[in-house]
Amino acid sequence: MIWQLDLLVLTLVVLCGIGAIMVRDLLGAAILFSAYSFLMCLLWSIMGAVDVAFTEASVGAGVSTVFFIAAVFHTTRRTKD
Amino acid sequence: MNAQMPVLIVVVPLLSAFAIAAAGWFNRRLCMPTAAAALGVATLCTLGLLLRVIQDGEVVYRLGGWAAPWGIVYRVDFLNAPVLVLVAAIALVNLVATSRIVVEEFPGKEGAFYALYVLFVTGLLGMVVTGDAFNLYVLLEIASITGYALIAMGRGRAVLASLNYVFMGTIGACFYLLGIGYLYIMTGSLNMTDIASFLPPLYSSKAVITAFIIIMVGVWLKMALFPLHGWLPNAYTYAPSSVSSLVAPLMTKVMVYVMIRIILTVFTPAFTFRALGLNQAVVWLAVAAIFMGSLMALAQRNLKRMLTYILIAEVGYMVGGAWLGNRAGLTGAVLHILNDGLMTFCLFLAAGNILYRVRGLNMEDLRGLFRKMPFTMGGFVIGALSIIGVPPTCGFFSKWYLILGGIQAGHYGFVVALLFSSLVNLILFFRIIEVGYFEPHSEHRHEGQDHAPSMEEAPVGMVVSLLIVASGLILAGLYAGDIVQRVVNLAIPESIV
Amino acid sequence: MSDFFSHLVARYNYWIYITLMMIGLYAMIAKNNLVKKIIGMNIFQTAIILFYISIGAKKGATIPIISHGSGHEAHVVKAADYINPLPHVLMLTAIVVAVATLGVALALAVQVYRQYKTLEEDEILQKIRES
Amino acid sequence: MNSMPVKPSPPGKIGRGSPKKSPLPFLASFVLLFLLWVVLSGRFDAFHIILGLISCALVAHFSSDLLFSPEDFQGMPRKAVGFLAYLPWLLYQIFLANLHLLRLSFHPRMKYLIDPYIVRFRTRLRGDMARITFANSITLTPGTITISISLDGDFKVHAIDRKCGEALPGEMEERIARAFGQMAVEGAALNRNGKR
Amino acid sequence: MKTIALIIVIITGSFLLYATVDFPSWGDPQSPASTHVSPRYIERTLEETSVPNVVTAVLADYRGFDTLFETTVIFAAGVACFFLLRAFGKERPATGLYRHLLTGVTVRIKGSAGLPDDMEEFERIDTLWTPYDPIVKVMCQRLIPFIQLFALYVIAHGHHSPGGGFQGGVILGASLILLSISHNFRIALRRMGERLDALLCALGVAIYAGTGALCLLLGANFLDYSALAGILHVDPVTARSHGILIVEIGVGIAVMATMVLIYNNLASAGKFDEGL
Amino acid sequence: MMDTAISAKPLLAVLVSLCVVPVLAYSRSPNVREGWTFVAGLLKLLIVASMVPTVLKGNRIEWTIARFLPGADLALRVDPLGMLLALVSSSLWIVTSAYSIGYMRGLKEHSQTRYYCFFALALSATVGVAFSANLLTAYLFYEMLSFATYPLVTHHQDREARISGRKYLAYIVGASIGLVLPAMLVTYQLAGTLEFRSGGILGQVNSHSLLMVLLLLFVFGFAKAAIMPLHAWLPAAMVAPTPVSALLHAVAVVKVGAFCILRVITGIFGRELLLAQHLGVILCIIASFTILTASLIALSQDELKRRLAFSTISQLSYIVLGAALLSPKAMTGGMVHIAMHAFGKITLFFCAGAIYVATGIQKIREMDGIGRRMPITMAAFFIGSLSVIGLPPTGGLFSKWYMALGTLQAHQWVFLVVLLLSSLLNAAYFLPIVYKAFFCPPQEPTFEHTSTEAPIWCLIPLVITASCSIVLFFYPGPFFKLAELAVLK
Amino acid sequence: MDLIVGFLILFGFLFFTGGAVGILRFPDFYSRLHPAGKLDTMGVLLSASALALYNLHPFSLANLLTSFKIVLIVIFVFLASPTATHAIVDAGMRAGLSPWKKGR
Amino acid sequence: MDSFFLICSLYLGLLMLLSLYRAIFGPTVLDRLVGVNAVGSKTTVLLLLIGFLYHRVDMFVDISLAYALLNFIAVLAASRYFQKRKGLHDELSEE
Repeated sequence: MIWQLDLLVLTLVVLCGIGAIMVRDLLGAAILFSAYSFLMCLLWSIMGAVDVAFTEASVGAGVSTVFFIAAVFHTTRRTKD
Repeated sequence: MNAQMPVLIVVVPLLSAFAIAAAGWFNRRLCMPTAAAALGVATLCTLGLLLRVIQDGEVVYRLGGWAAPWGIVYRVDFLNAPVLVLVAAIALVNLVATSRIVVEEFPGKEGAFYALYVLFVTGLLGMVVTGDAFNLYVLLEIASITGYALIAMGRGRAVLASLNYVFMGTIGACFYLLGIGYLYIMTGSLNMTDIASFLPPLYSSKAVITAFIIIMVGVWLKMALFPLHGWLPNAYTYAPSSVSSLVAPLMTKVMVYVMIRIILTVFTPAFTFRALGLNQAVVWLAVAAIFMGSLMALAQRNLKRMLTYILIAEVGYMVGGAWLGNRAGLTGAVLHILNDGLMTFCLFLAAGNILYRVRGLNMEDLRGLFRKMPFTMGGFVIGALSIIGVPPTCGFFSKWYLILGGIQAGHYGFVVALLFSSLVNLILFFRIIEVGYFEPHSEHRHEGQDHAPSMEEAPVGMVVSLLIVASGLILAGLYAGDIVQRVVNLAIPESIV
Repeated sequence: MSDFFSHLVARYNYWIYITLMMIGLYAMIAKNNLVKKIIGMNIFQTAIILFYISIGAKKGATIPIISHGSGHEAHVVKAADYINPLPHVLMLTAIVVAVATLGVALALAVQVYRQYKTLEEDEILQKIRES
Repeated sequence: MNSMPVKPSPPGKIGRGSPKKSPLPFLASFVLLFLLWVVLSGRFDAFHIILGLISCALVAHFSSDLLFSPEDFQGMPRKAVGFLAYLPWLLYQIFLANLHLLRLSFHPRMKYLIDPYIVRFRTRLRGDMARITFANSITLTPGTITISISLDGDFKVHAIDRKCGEALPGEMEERIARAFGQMAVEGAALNRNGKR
Repeated sequence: MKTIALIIVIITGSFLLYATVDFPSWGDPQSPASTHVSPRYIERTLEETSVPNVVTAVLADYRGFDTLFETTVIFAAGVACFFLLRAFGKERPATGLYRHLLTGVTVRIKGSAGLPDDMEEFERIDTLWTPYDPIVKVMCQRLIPFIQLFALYVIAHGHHSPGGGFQGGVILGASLILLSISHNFRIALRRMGERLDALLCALGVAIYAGTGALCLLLGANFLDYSALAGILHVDPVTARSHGILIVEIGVGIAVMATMVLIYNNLASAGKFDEGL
Repeated sequence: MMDTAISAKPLLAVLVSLCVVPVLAYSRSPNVREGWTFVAGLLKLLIVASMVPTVLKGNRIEWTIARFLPGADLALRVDPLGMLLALVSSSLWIVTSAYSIGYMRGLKEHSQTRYYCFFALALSATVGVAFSANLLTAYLFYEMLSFATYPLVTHHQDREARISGRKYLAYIVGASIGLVLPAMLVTYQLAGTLEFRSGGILGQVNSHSLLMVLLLLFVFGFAKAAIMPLHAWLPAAMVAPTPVSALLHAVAVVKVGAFCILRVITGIFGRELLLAQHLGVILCIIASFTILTASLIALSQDELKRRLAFSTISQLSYIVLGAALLSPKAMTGGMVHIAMHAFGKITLFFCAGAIYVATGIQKIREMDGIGRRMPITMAAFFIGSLSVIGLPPTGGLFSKWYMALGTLQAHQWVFLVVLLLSSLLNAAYFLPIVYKAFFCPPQEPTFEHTSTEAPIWCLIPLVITASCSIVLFFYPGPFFKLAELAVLK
Repeated sequence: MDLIVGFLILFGFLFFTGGAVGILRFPDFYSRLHPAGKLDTMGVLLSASALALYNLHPFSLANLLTSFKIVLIVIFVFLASPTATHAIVDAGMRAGLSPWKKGR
Repeated sequence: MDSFFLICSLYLGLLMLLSLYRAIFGPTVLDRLVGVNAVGSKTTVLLLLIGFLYHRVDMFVDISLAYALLNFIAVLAASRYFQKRKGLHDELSEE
């Protein structure tokens, strides 16, 4: 645990999370969500949970964003909020 | 193999699910028999386990050979053994009953359907049998995810309803998980009995209280207790009939079981009923649920939708009964898990049969059904009587204990609510019976002719299953005394009077 | 100052997990768009994972992979030296569950769009009411 | 105009499994992958080595056609040496480019310095590998990013300012051609600076 | 809705905040979580399973049952996506686009009479026209084997370093998804067909569950890998370690196949014709 | 003196008509179907009758079917009071079946199979109530009876039947769930058992108000007894075919209601408790009110079946009144009234049905001179009215006589007046019909030569029941013996 | 040794900073890609190789292999980054985003 | 050296904040993509740094490697979206 870094990344995570749900564009939200998962991965490395971080890295970077984009591709990017 | 029974309950369906998923790509006709065989074995195991529990008391099974706080254990006792039997048996009967519908509803996807079906049952069985709080969460998610998929395959709004269910279900499951986390942070353990042994000095801890409330809220969300019930009616109404007759009777019941398990085993009655002091509030919530469910059911014009609201009211019964905090109430709640599972199963099965022939479940579709499908309606009437609470059907007895519990606890609101809902159920079902009985079907009636010319029953398998379940309702009623004395009573800790 | 920091540090993680969780919850309840809700759902789930991982953290400990040379380097493993692995295990499961739920939810969202040609909940309800 | 376009390795072919099973791609990729495995694994007991052999064999079996197409082996060693010789120069160029960009991004009046525009030109390089190396080098070097390559070798490049854009294709193409054994063809390179 | 949500959120949030007061502080080595169950894992994993990565050991052995169901969850999600989205019936799009690989000419063929997919010189491209883009294609093509090898490395070395079946499986799956994105959907599908994919899905989890059941048949409890000692001819502790590896391989296969299955269904919206 | 024999006979008595239901449902020809009905009826009567000697000896027969709750099993017990009802209902079932054949075939009714099935079911339930050993069992069969008679009440399946069916269920099942069930639960909570014991089971309860509430809940809850505010279902249920009305209003349903109240008074509360708490009087007042009001309403009814219905309402309250007086004589009278009224009233209904079958007449004002066309029917009607009024030479005399004696025994003079007054009223609404039938010239002469008596299957039963009423005047012995035994216990 | 490492890292961070500032300051998407694609890559190259160097310090086979892995990271970044940059810019082109032009 | 690494990582974190600005407020989706890509590349290095802070870099390097390998899949997928669905804004206004 490295608390200084922890605080910083936590702040980033919150910003990113708020961003992901506030963006008025689903693709943008999906992309921001991938950034969110990067940061989460960092956070877990900081707290020493390497396996979790690894999982988050592979899932967040590898598949979940792609799933989002695939879904948005077949639906729409439009969102009112 | 006798010693391995607890795990076989889960493992046999699990392995068969993979076999089914694979078989779906080669020979689809193999899927259903495989599933039936697996569930049959599971049912036998549950029965054997029930007998073993009755004989020898609690059965503990260590998975991977690791002892309790470190590994995961299965713990079968008087509380969950009957629920196991219920789940396995209902799943088996429903599988056999609806095999005709499935082929027509999901052409080409039987493999996937049966795999999901069996996994759903596996999840439920696992939830019931497990003695580990976190393991329960994983199994809950299995049941949920398969449930979402199964429900979404219905017509109309099913997909939207299912998505809504995904959100609500996830919130519920996450709340549960969060609560377990709170317990973990305070006790450092995940095993239910182990947690319970650490809790007594922590009863006044804010974190433990919060954990309890969060878990409860999560479980309530999953079982659709009154203010959190929004997802249920649509999801169950639009689900395919082969699914709704599986999910509707089982999911809520198993969640009620989980609630009781958490109250009794993890937190112990001493905390729940004495240290916390939320009894009254929760029972009033249940009362509200009963009133709301009953009144909303009155407003429905669709049979299945009406049943879903009845389901919400029934959840109120069980939650209220469990939270009365006395022996009679808990007995009623546990007994009602079993009975209500059977009852709602019977009704949803009947609704499925009707839907199969009539292609609609609105009031106007039900005209003349007694002539058209006398056996189905016979089964339906027995189910209805049971829901209303007419002896000797089993619904009466659990209601009996619930009301008794209400009287003993001096909670007359609950008593009134139960009676009220019985009366409303009476109206509800007789409205339907009237429609089926009085209003002529499209064909004109032949005066004086005894045997209806237009009898058009559902396929034999479906009718026979329905009748088996209906007779099961009566049998369960006749043996209610035995069930209570030899099983349910022993499931409730002796500290509760 | 250091006292303040230690207090802040002692709770900060938990506060942030609550914040994130509430962001997710808010998105799931208040947002109109289904995919937004799904994103909210994921944030909600990760918040819980964050909570668990925070439980596992341990001062002065290293990651829970035992650096245990076989021969002369062998030493007795002390629990205090390693971070609590159990929450990590649990959360691996939770992440997997989150991914699975995400997959199913997105599949459902695609189906919803196919059916109603929109992802906005109010518009969908409008369409249902009209039909 | 190149009247005879070089046949690119048909991308459609991958995945079908080449009918004529040449062992060369498999062996080459196996060796390459096993080298990587050794670096990754760092364990040299029999168990892990066997695991590694199995893994490499698996990957080589399933994906060797992705890694090497049979054409790649024509003059392979020469190409490799050429490529390695090209790398230091590239790194130097990249370094320069980065310094340039660094200056730009910290420059207080950056907006006056930059002047983005799109360059179009046709390369004379043949073969996918060469073209891609070229394209990536362009992307990595000063103020230019490859936008697209057409089948005929038409490059579209986004340049951050005139200076960067005008340097193209220039020396870099020369060096890559040399590295890939493609001698410069007189007058083949037609620089057509694109309109804005 | 927004106000209601806000109220709910504030209530829940403050309720949860209220509970944090009683928590042991962050990273406290004396907290119950660090002193009750977990120390045993840390201290005895090595002698009981000979796996240095405690997380892997706990994941696949002590709490192997959780992981079995975690894998099943993934499997279920894959089957669910298939069940929900897959639309059988090969209706081709009204117009098929084909690119002549030698000249880059795009041919548009209307009606169902398309060119056969395996024409040597023509490549079918998606109806939403995709540009000719060799950079991405070739780079990804060259990268994919390395990604796959890395994935296998992660699966195989879950005992000693972070990683394991799930991570490796996801990376493997991602490599195939990458193929699908960078080339096109049909190529990826030809490499790993739908049926194979679904079978692998089931096979992977079945390996896991089957290993457990094998232990059961050998007379031990479910998932008690030490029972495998007799078959593998090693001592029980090593048998546990090997059991964990087998299980991780199963997880890897299942996760890879499921990720591909979910992606295929999502990206082609169940038509299995054109993807992202 | 009192032995308890364990025997499955009571169960058989219940089951015999239950088991015949599937047979009935699958009989292809009407003759076979009705043949089976008779077989079942006879069997049932035989089984019931075979137990009479045991019961008359003061012994009881018990059989426990299932264990429901501690202290409240699904158990059957044959005791004198139950025997009384069982005997009446099973003997009258045969008669009613015979009548049904004539009536249903005469009117070419539809769905006769269903009709016979549910008839058999209803009888099972009636005998079940009669033989039930505890309140829970009684409740069970009571509900079963309610649901079994629903298809009978709504047999015509038209709008009117639907409305009456609703009313029927709303009153009966509504009251039983809304009132009896909680009362039963409270009783169970207080006593820990629900068994009918001769001294009652609530002896240890002291709270007067609680007991009163319980009693009222029970009395009104068993709405089949048609105590006044909850009587409306009965006239409404007149839409049913006449044999059903006969069964409803004379034998099975209403008697079961009254019987349950009797059981509650004797078996749950016990005479002593009610006496000690002065609860009988309240009940008496309620019953008297019903008796008088219903009689007065009956006077104003023009439709014959409705008049009979209100008459039933008032007669039922006799039974309740008899029991509520709490004196042995009055109780005996009340119990015997179950039988006496049954025979009398069923005759009346049979007659009404016969008239309807033969002439289609339902209104009293159209009945002028009908006695000349249907002399046998109207003679039977006369006998039936006598029995109901309580005049010799019919059995009705005895029950009223005993009740009157009972009022004296209980020193409740007021209720003697009520009894007398109501008998007068009875006479006032029955005798004019007889008078008009025989002595007034018919209004429409065209009918004079066209119509004759009803079909033979209708005629025989009503002759039988009418003669039974007379026989009971001369040999009331067995019923009195049973009632006295019941009171003595 | 540490000095070299520190210097390299600082230098790498300089590029990172440039990248971050560039992303913020450049006027349009295309021009932002230049710092994002190049400066970051360079930053990774420098700092990662510095770390690889630092890791060699107690020299052992295991550490050497770890350093190799870090170098591998750099190689992969070098392969992937331009590809990604190219893909993004192509996407921008196809999406019809018109580039920023001076003086407008 | 540890504190040096710590300061470095904090500094990288701050740089991520800057990139995140673009990701959150970027006017177009592609700007967000650029921002996120930048965050990703910094994450790779940061992971290594954390490894050094834990003195267990051999464990963290795998994560970092996985990142380097997988990071661009999402970017590719997003860019594929635009290559197929032409138009950055039209869809937003079409309905």
